[in-house]
Amino acid sequence: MAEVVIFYVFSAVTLFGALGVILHPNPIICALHLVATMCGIAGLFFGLNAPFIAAVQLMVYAGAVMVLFLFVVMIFNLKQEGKHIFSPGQFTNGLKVLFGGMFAGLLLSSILFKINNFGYLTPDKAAPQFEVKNIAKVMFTDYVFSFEILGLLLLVIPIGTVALSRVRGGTHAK
Amino acid sequence: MLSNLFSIGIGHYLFVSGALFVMGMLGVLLRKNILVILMSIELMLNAVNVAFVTFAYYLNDVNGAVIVLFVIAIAATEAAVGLALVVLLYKNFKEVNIRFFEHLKG
Amino acid sequence: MDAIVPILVLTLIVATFGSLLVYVSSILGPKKHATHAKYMPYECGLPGQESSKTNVSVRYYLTAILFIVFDIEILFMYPWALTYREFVEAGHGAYIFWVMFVFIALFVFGLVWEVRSKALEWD
Amino acid sequence: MGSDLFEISVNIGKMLGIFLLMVQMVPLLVWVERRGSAFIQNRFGPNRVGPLGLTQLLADAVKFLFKEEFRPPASVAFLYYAAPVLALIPGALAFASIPLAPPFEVTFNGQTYKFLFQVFDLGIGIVFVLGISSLGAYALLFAGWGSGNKYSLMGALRASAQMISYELALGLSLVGILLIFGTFSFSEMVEMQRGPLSFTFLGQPTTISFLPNWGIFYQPLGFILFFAATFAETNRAPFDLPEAEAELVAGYHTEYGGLKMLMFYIGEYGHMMVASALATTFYFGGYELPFGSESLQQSFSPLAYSFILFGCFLTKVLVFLWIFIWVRWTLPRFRYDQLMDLGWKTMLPWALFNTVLTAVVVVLFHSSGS
Repeated sequence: MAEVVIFYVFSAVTLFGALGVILHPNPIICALHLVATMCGIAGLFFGLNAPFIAAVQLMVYAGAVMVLFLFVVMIFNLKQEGKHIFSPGQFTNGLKVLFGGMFAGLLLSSILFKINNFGYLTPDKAAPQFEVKNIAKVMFTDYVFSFEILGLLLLVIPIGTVALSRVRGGTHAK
Repeated sequence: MLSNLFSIGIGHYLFVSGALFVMGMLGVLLRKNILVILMSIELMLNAVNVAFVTFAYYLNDVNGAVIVLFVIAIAATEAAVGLALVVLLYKNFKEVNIRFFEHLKG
Repeated sequence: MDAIVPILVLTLIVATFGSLLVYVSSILGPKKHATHAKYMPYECGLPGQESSKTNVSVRYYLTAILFIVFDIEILFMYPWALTYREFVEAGHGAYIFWVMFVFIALFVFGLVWEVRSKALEWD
Repeated sequence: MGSDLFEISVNIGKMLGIFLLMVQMVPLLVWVERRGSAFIQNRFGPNRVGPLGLTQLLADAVKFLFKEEFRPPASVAFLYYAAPVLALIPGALAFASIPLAPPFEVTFNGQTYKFLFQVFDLGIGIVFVLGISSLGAYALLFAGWGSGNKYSLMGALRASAQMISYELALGLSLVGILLIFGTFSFSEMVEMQRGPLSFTFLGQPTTISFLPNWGIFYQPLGFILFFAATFAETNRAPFDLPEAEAELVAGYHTEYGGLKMLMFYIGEYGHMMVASALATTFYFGGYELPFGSESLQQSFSPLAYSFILFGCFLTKVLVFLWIFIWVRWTLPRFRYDQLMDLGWKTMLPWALFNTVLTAVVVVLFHSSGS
């Protein structure tokens, strides 16, 4: 019973937040909806027996990325966009929505196909696959080079962003 | 049919993941504010994460969980770089409308 | 996984408690006729100079970007720290130490670069 | 939640009790803060209403309750009202995940139930608390942006930039404690800190019987960094820049009054309690008594013993809360650039150094096999 409640509550939060992101005219409110989506996804991860990943999701997305988004939106001091939140062009927009609908149909049919073929899948809830120790063992043995390359990426990113922002020597370049 | 609603399986989570992905895609395609487009990209990446964790859980495979950690890390840095670029664009052009940047075409 | 139900219930209780406080205080408090001056954003008694939608220093967002990057590095240290002793006791201490030492060396290099590039100076 | 009505009702009662413990601590702490500051500054403090001024709190609560309701028209209604509610949630959730005493067993209707002395145990304690408390920035941003006042916005931006900067030092200082204990779970950590100080030194089991087995003896530097970072996380002096009244009026709660203001205070004191409870759990043995727990355990029933240990935990937490108050009234406030420099250029490198040092020491102490 618990997992039914978890799934419906958090997927409702997730999808509602996602709708808000793509439909609300004010970017700040969009960002707040995205925060709700991130929290909902963290809840879904809880429901999938992965509390560590859920906490990482909360820390990285809800705690860091969305704060950055909010900072940037506040820096921009954007006004409401009014009615025209979508790109102009009715024909192209219709085409885009049609394409999105077709893609959704493809996804839905493939998921249904998957269920019909693998519907018997039952997770082993006692299996230790999401114990953080197991994740860590795999990460630091099988994925060790990916891990080090990630370290390199995390070195390059701040250098790149600082170089982009051109703040060498003070906020308002002296 | 009703019993399907109350016994959560792999399909339910995959459905949420797919819906999230499609919404993110529509956001990228339709919205004209660059910031919202970046947010929609985050939506798509998160949808993929949900799918990864779902498969890892239902197939009892730890690799899915490890991949998700990498995806989260890379998506977050992608957002950071994207926002740095957007701030730079805004500082130079005072504009966040994606249509405005069509003249950047080569 | 079952632990999330208490989380949800507690969140609900706290939210209800908070909204109740806000609501009760809005009922019990006196309602006075508000003047124009009272409706102005509070600026130490002076007339308002500019709206709150004033521009914000770019420092804040740079700090947030650097925070994201370093936060991720720290998050990846957590599983490492968790299994460190198991690796050490299994005799792979040097391996697991070097794995993280390279990562931390990159971390330190980034931090030193940030400090030297004066990206972290607030003036 | 539980399998039958008794278990569910006890669990909900426990939940309410722990939440009310956090909320009820606030008036007490406000009283201690006012009397303590008066003591430090050689004043009297509130001493008119009731014995030692204790009922001043009740009078204050009534006053807060009957304040005029006011919302500035420039504000965004939803954000303005949601912010104080949101300020309560992270503190309450984080405090609920910390074990306050060992689990106890109750027999009811011939059935034996086992209850945790905490609301929920996720098994990933530290990471959950860090994740939840990183949501604390939203209350500030909601309040700052929703108030429609530039001082509020500046205060909120400052506060959240400060919080995220010190979250790095906080998170990194905890890596050392994870290296020592090798677990995320609070209760396992507390179990490990039971008994006298004992460790393996170069393959030799060593015991120092006159010291308890507390984390502070393994991680002195980590403790200093952690505790300093929690001051910044809770926006307390000397890091209360967001409320620097000389520059920003009252920071992000400039436009708030009455009970809504009080709720921000509850949030702040809740964060202080979480920080104190975390420091206790990581570095000072949690609910474990330093000495003589065996003889006490034999002479009391398990339930009474649980409550004795709960008192022990509460005592340790109160000591830390007093340190919070003491520091606030002793140290002057930092300047904002000094604050950022301290976080990024001093505490972060030291926390990294602490991590590497701990890793080396753990290899030295445990590499008995090779």
